[in-house]
Amino acid sequence: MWQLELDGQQWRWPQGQWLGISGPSGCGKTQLLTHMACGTKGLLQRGAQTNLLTLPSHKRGLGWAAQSAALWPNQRVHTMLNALAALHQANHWQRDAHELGITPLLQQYTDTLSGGERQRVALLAAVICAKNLLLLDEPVSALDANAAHHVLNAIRHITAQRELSAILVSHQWQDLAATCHWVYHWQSNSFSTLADAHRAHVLNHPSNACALWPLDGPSLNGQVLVNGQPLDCGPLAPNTLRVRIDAHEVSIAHQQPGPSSIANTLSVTVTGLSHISDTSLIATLDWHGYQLYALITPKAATTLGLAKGLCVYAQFKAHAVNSA
Amino acid sequence: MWQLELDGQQWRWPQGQWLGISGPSGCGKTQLLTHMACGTKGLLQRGAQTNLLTLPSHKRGLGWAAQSAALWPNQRVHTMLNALAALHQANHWQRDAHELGITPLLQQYTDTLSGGERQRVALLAAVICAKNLLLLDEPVSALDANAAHHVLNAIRHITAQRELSAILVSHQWQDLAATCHWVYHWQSNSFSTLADAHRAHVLNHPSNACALWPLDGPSLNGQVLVNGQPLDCGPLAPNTLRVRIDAHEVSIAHQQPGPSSIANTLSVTVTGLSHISDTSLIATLDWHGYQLYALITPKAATTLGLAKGLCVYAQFKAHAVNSA
Amino acid sequence: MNAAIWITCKLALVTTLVLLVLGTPLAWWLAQGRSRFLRTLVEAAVALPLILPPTVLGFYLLLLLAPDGAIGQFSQSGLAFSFMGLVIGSVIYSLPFVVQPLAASFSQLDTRLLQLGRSQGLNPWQLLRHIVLPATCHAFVMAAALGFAHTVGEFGVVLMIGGNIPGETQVLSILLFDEVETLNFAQAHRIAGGLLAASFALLVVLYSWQKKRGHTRVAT
Amino acid sequence: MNAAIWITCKLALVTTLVLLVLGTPLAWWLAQGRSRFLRTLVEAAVALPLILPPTVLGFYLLLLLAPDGAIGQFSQSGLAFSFMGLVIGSVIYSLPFVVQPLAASFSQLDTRLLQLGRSQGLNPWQLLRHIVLPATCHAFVMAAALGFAHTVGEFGVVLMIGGNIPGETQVLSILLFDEVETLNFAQAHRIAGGLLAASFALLVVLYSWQKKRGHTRVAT
Amino acid sequence: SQTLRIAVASNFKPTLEALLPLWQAQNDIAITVSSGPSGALTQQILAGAPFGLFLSADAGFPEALYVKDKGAKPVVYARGQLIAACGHNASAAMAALQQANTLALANTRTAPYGQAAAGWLTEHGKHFSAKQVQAGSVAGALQFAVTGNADCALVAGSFRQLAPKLHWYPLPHAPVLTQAASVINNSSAAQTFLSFLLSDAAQHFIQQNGYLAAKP
Ligand SMILES: Nc1ncnc2c1ncn2[C@@H]1O[C@H](COP(=O)(O)OP(=O)(O)OP(=O)(O)O)[C@@H](O)[C@H]1O
Ligand SMILES: Nc1ncnc2c1ncn2[C@@H]1O[C@H](COP(=O)(O)OP(=O)(O)OP(=O)(O)O)[C@@H](O)[C@H]1O
Ligand code: MOO
Ligand SMILES: [Mg+2]
Ligand SMILES: [Mg+2]
Repeated sequence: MWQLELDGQQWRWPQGQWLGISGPSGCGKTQLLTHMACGTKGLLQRGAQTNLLTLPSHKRGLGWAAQSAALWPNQRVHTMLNALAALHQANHWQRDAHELGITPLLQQYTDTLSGGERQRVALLAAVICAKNLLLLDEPVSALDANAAHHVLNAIRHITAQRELSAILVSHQWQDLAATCHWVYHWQSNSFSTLADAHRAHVLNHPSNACALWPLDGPSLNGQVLVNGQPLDCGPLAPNTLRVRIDAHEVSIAHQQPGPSSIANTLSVTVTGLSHISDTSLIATLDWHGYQLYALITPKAATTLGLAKGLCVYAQFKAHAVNSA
Repeated sequence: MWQLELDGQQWRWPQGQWLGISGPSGCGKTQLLTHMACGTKGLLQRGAQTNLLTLPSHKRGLGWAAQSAALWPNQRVHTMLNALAALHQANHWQRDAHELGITPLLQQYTDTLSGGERQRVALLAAVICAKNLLLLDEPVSALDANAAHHVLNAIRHITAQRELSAILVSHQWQDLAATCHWVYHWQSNSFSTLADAHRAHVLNHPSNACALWPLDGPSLNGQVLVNGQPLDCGPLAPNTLRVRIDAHEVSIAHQQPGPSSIANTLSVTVTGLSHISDTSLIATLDWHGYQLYALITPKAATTLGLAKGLCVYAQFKAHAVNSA
Repeated sequence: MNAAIWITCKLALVTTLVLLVLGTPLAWWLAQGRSRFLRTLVEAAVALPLILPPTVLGFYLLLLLAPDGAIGQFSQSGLAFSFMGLVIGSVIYSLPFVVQPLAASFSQLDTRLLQLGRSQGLNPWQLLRHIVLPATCHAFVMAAALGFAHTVGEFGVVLMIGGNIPGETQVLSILLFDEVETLNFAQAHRIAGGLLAASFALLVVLYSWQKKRGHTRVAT
Repeated sequence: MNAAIWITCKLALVTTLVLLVLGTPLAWWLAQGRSRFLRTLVEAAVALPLILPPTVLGFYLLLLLAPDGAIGQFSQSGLAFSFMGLVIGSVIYSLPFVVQPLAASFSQLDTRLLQLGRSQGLNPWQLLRHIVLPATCHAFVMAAALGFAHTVGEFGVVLMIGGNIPGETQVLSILLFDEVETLNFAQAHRIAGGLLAASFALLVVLYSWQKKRGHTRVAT
Repeated sequence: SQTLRIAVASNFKPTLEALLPLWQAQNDIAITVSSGPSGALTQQILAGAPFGLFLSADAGFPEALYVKDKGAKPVVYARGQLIAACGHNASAAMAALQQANTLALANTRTAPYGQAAAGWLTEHGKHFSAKQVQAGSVAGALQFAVTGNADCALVAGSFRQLAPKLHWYPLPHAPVLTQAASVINNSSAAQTFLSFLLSDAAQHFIQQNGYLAAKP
């Protein structure tokens, strides 16, 4: 169990799991991570071990990928990575370097890297150094969505093998959704599981609203098991932790619909109708305890006579089921 | 008409329009912009005016927001912005500063800003300096999607008033889709209109596939005019240039479907079926000359007996119609 | 002694001003100029007064400043043993102390930052004012202090080209040397102690003042 | 003259080595230490030899190195007029030339970079080796060159505490002074010219070598 | 009012300064005094230093100026003696010098007193084991002894009053230095001052300060 107490905040999350931090630009996320890496006040501790913040900075066993993606100056990438690996007895970093697409850059000087290259090298350095905890400050902001997804998944895979926890700061909700188990939401000052944070997130960001469902197992033949039930799905990334079903992909009907390209039809109960704007409404649907959201127009809600407790059919296509 | 000739490339795009550049991390985008700002070889010219690259760097009238978001060192934000504004007779920068959310930061030293704050200040500095052309190198990578969208729209609005062209480098396709008229796609080495680039993009990134339709006018009462026809839509951002309809939101049926929350039903013709993977297929649909995409499973395609030339109904919800 | 203090301060001030005016463009060229070969040569030439004993400089200056020397010929009776001569000697002698910190600091400037500034429409003068100076003000203070200090501390060159003339070229360092040699230890202690105290005070003020504003994001 | 060359080089080398060893930790403390007040005082003290005329230093050194002086008492017959005495004098005299460039460069290091390095598990020694040295190697070369050069160019202090003993404490600058004063211009030209040429050559080599690898992203 | 700049050999500086009140009582020409080893002063005059009168510690340097047409014909104004000053007590000069570890001289090339000392040592001091150190001028040599850095110094007899704490020993076969003055640039003030220096009153004062009479 990890425990963090700082500025009157108190967070606890299980060892091996990731904590995500989201908040608007300038709210203090970077300063928080900097404090964990270098500050001395507060408490950051795993189980009953010593409070890391009482140790000198270089003995905390942290892997910090700072937002500036700073690298060791005036030397080649491999010089830096080798030195760090020797220091931390990390023998297999080349494998990870390959995974992150850094191998072709090893001979370059650190100050000649492009923005995205720097970030990936800084990330690998952090992974090499992390003995206790990874601190990732916007680690993929210079990468495109697919590369970012790939890199984060690779890191999650590596940390899973080493049972390492991480704190991830990101301004992309999908980065958090793809990797984290716990989320601190700065604006509402709330610390919660990803699922709970997500529920709040949905209503605040209706245009990004989606259901996040954990998988029972890996996908097979275009199907996944969720909540014990098979769902048709699109292609999923390897190591997918959960699937995402966007609210605007979900439609609602009274009757089991006729044949169409819509593959998944679930029988659900309306548990809430949240007014978003003159043209939008989010219907919260319950499917055996799992939340599903549908973003619809008030007109449609009226036409269908939607009301709390009504049993309806929710439809979404196989391709609406994506890796989070 | 703008004209750029460099390294054997030759691009031309009309004055006042934006050119987007997309390419993988490390392909040379930053170096290209750096060359335009400081290099001397090649041609960069508007109409029949002098080749900007023959002028000394400080006389080119460029507004360059570099990827590092470098700011003037060791001084306050307002000192820097005031000096630049005085130099370029930009009297109304405070309004733009307010628009970009910089006003509360003006008293801070430039090196105390957070990542996102730096980027916005650097962006404003570029806007102040731009007389001929804006060069934007990943200008919103440290901002969350909503803030990025807001900032880019604000910049586009400002440039539109001043009939300014811009070159935008971004790793987010949606940034380009929201602002650009022309796109250079580095991997395929192709220069084309956004619509053409988009068509290629769709088939390369099926998970991000969507239709991009320009609007005939602003939205009204949850409806927009596209291609002369009214469509039901979700809430759109102010100054929306075009709408986006994601492929995985579009479903296909043989018959005009019964009442559901799906607001838009268009009669379309299948013009192509692209195999993507074992579980995915993109159907390209023609709607009076406009492309619409539907991401479906091969199973659904078989069930529906989809084939080129078939007339079917495409359905998507009002909320599938989003600002690009 | 008062005359010596006055001459010393005047000499150091004039020299420092001359050096800042001449040294800034020179340092800029050394740090950012194009021709690498020429730059190396000039860089070495600028550093020469550092490595050369003051006596070598004094020797050549004597030859140059003499009434028939390359520089002295432009004056009535030579420039050696005049205040003007001392200024010339001091400027040469203290040149590296002003130019080197400036050049070092200029060359540490981020190229990208300068490129950005130029693209923002700043001409070289504006670039200096808005970007270079703020980024290197530390170095300017340092250069001025070094130039001033080293001129106050000058001895060998003045001994050779100054001629130890009270009220004219007798600076404090020479006066002190005289007093020590003539066993005037009380006066020597007064001068040395005064210089020590004044220098120390000056330096403490200078360093307290130039301490950076603490706006780093260091967590505590 | 050969003896003088040898002594000059030996003195400069020994002094530079001593200064690098003592100066690096001192400069680090000055640049990054905690107590701001104490730092300012020490900083001023380190800069003192710069501003103080060599004669002031020489005067106090004479008193200190005498057989009954604070330092001289630890030796048999005082340290003045010995090579050891010259080393002590030179170390003090050239101290700021080594410590100041190092401290300036250390304090320009990005705090965030140091924080990062520490969090990566580097102890102070590893931090120096992997981050500080690569980032400041320029300053180390500069500090060593300045320390060496300034010791070669030392005159006033040596004049006062050296005793002009051929083969022991007669360095080149003193020898040259003698030659000029005795109007032995031919020999003076030989020494001065030799020093000039050797210094220039040394500096050209040094500066060519330390020119940064051109790996900036400057477009051409 | 007029200023006369006098370049004076270090050995004569204390005496000259003591004489100035006497001069000031009779004249309103202001005097500034620059001192140093005679050789250094000669070189400075040759290089154009604006001195009006040069008071050397020997006859050779003024003669050199005269030969180079930089100064008037030298005139002897005093004769100085070399003397030993030691920090320790001894029976006589030779014994004192014998015991010394360090022996300070003026510069043996630029200062006539240094030259004289070196000459005397080669003749009479071969058996001394002391380490010889040179100061710039003869005053510097004394300073080394006064600060205790040197045990003995060979200096000018005129310095005796300056360092009463030292033990002073006249040397056997002590060399005598014929000290000549030279007027530079035909300065009339210098001529006046030189006349004053050769006046009986001044000569008497000079002899009281440890010099021999100008004319033997
Ligand atoms: N030394 C300082 N003086 C004043 N304000 C500072 C200082 N350092 C940081 N700040 C301010 O503290 C706030 C928090 O900064 P921080 O870098 O932690 O933000 P962030 O949450 O990481 O933002 P972003 O997502 O933009 O990186 C910012 O508004 C910044 O301007
Ligand atoms: N001086 C240099 N020496 C060697 N390689 C360099 C140098 N400067 C840049 N590069 C390389 O050139 C390539 C292009 O760099 P550039 O910064 O233009 O990439 P980019 O397209 O902007 O990437 P990103 O999206 O990650 O910012 C990179 O692979 C970089 O490592
Ligand atoms: O010329 Mo002197 O008086 O021997 O130093
Ligand atoms: Mg941040
Ligand atoms: Mg880039």
